[in-house]
Amino acid sequence: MLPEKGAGAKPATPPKAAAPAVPAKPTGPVPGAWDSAMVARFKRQYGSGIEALTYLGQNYMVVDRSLIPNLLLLLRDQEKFEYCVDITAVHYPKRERQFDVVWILYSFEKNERVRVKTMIGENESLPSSVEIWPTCNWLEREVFDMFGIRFEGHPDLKRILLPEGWRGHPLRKDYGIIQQDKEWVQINLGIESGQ
Amino acid sequence: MLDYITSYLHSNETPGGAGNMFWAFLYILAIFVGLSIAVIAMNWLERKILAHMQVRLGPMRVGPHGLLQPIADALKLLIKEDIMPAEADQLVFWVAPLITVLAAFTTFIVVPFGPTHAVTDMNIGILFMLGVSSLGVLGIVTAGWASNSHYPLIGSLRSSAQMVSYEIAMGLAVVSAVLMTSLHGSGIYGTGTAGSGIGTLSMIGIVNAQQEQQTWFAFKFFPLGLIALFVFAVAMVAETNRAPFDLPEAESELTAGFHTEYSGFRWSLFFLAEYSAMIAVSSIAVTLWLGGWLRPFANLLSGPTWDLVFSAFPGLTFLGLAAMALFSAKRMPKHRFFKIQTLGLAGFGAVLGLIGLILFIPPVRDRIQDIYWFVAKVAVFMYLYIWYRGTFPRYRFDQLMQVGWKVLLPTGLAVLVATALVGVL
Amino acid sequence: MQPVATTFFFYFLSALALVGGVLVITRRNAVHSALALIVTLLALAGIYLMLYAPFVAGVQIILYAGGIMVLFLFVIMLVNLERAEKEKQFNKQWLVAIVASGALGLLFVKVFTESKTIPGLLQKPLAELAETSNTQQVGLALYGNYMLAFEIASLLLLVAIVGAVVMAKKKI
Amino acid sequence: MTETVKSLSHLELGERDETFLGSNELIINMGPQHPATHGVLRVILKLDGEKVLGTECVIGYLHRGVEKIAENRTYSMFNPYVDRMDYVAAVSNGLGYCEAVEKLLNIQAPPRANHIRVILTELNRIASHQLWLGTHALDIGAITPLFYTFRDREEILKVFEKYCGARLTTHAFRIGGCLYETYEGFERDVKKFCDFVQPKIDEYEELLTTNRIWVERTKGVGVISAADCKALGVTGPVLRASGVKWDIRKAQPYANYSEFDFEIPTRGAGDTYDRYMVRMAEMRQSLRIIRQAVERIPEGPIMAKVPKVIKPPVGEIYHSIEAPKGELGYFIVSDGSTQPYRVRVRPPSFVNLQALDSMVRGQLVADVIAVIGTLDIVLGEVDR
Repeated sequence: MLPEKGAGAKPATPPKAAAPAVPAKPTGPVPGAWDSAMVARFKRQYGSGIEALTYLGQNYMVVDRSLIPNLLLLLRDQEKFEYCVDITAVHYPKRERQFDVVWILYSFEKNERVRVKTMIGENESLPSSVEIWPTCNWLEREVFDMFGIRFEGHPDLKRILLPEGWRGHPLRKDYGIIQQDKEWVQINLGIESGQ
Repeated sequence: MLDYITSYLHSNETPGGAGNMFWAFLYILAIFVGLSIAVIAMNWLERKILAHMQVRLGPMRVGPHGLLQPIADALKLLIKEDIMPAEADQLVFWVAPLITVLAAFTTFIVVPFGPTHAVTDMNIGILFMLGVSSLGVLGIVTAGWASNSHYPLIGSLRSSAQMVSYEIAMGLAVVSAVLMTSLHGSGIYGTGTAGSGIGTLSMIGIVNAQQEQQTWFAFKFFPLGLIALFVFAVAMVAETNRAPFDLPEAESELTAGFHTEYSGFRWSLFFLAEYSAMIAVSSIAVTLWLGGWLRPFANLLSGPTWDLVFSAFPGLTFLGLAAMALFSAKRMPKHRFFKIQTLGLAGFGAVLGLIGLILFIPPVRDRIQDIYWFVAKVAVFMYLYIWYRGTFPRYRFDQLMQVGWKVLLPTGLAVLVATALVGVL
Repeated sequence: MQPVATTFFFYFLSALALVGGVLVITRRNAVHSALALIVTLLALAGIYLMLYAPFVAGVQIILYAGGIMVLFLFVIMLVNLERAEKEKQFNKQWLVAIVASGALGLLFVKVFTESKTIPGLLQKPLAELAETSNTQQVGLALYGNYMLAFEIASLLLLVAIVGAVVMAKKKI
Repeated sequence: MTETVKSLSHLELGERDETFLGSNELIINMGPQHPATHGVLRVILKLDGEKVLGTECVIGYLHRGVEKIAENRTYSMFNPYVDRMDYVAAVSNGLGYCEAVEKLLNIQAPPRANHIRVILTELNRIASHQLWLGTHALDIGAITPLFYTFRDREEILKVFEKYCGARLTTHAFRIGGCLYETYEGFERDVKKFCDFVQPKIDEYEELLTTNRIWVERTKGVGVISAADCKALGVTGPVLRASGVKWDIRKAQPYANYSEFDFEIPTRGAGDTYDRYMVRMAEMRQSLRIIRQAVERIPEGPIMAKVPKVIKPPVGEIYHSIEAPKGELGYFIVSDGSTQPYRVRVRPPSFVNLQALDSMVRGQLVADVIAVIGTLDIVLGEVDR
């Protein structure tokens, strides 16, 4: 039986990049500010809600939740990020707004990849970006399936990998690794438990 | 009674023609035995040739080089339980395989293995063959319906639609061949020989016409004969649901074949019917276009010496087979387990060698000539069937019907009209 | 080809045809009656052979048994059968049936008896149509003096085919 | 069956044929054990007669929760799990993961290791394409290519077995380079393989490219335009067959791909035939890369200086490579401990499968099987 790992060793660095308090090891690379023409344009347009950073050469923007639908639209139309590589989420149980939802976008013309991150709370929901990139249909369904984040306006938001009647969202940190929806297993598979 | 039997011996008509029931029955028996041997051989050959085309060995375990595999298959099919689905229609389920097998076997009544070696010489020979082979469709339709389940029904509808539409193309190709029996054409295309002038539908008549006109119909009126043969060759593959046209039993399709519900002996009847239909349809092609039992280059290389050379062919083939068998017997691994198999193979080789030698004795040699050449040509078509299966992917159903209706039918019609024109000019 | 045991074959074939005919109308299951119809048609083909008309026998097998009956079975299968089976099979009108069959029987008897007296009714005695060139004779007759009838018939069939295509075609 | 009907409700269906005979729609369930669905994929087809009105893919039968496991394993312990996702191209999965962690640790694999990695990944690409061709041709009815491709694929698996002991899930790479030094005779085997398989690829082409029935079954089937590909996030040979000249090995080179010269084959029509041609050309390009890599394989260490206990600094990175099926990406968030905080795998088959519905609508049932084959999906990767 695997030792149950503590609930998240240490909260990840809050966006304001406080120095990671790792005693012995010299501080690793720190996400620095990222400014480019595009970032400047967005800052002028949206003011405070955007914070552009770069880490190990990869640029990403931490964006306020309210900007989501139109910022992405802007990114696709003006900045030519017409390929939405991936949508995923990360769960930080300790923070007050627990989920990081990450869009990874890529532009063929500029051969450039950017990540847009936003933070939402437990039962907050996000506008779906299926209209912007049709590929988000399944990607958002998987994020909903694994984290329970609802996307309004999604044509058919239901579980994609787990069976439909399953209760619980596995990729949340509070969902133990050997935990299982025992009731579903008993009803549908007719066996006592999956273990 | 005895003279009734011997009276036929020196008459030069087919037993049916001479009204001699005893010999007719004997011929039917010979055809039954010959056909089942051919089906068994085809089963082994198909698996081996297809395997070697696909860089693998094929059956090797049952008997030397898998020679006993077909017998093992037949035995398995006989022993296997013969299930009839619960709500299937008993009578129709039982009758369907019979219809297909009956249709496949009755076509052999008119197949001419030699000038007198046919069960009977109907004067509507080719018409009879086409008619009976179209009866085979009924067996398939009723089989699909009787299994009373969704997919075999669709499968049987599809395969019967396919067979019905390719029958027409086949009929047109056959008509153009029959046309050639009477038309000799003057001018550039004239074959220059006086023919009987009256066409004939009888199979033996057609081959005689080819003999008189000293040309195989495939090469008569140069491109036309070949095109007609090509149309027939494609249509016959579709008629027997084989190779590129074997859509109904395609396992990657949704619908299964019409014989999914069948098992055991009934399924082997369908299997038997499929192979005999293949042989029947190839024998039509051989009779009509490739000069039935006539030996190749009958006029080009005529003369006693050439006759002697060609007459040695049957013996030589059997001796060649014997050599192959003995050679592979020698190469069998020396291990104790393989002892019986090597002996078996060597024995088989010896038997083949013996047959080869017998075929060199003059009286036997002359009588066997016709049958040998006919069977050799049918064997070529059988090899083609297997070759198709190895190379071609499968047609989609609508493409399959399109080829039938939009490609073969017009070409068949065009060839028919062209033959008529060229023949009359 | 000298005829072989014709009397036996004649009675066997006609009995087969009769039994098949009866089965066609009495069977409750449509496919069974279709099969019975095929048996009758084949029996008829046999009888044609006995009348030294091999070409007609061959055509009978190809067209009727091989072609039309297959399409019959197609239609029977595609149309769902449950409804047909539930309906009443016989409408019990014995009187009309007897009258009709009686009239038909009379007609046959009349024709048969008259034929001996009026020469033209059955033009040629049967055996005369030479057995070997039967197909040629039929061909010549068809394209000879019955040319017009032949063309009209083919026109009619063409119309039928076009009608079928129009009905089944999804989008014209 | 009722719950599937409900789930199909959202499907806006293709226009129905108002036929005279009014044929009814049919909901057919293909899979999850159907022989032509390459694993446990269940496709619900809504048919009007033979025409496909709409499809819905039900996946998740092979879901093993790889991303959840990653959060409870250390970085190097998770390495073998990665091979189990796309078990046909296990080596590329391993390469993607190792390079992602190396990026986090900000270390660089030594040149010899990179050369070995490139050789093995390209060999794996050829093996994956061969397996695809064999099964794809079998679905369309051509039996023979399957035996040819599997016979040639066997040679590659032998090289893998000699190098790292496993044929399929190889676990050949470690974070920081390769663990095993190449066995003596490695270069000779790879060269011998290249010369052996070069004419074999032409043999496949001989069998299929000009085969009329193959052309008829694949040309114009499952067409997808470049714009749809980009919108649906489709990548790899499917994208290149629709005319977009984009390959991560050229766009954002990793593991010294920039040192080798090779082209990116593309075609315009975006149908099954073009995807077949693109993959055949890709096999030849891979051979070119392997030959160059084997020539120039340098001497030197095969493992970078990696601390015994891998504890990458806090931060997150996204690294993607060109797997045989498309862009395979790893988004790793590290919280400074020995175990990754979050590993997100962006699987190409999962996203490409989403395009199935738009490619198949309006086609016939037989084409659904051909299109599933041409998408070259592996269910281990779709379900993770």
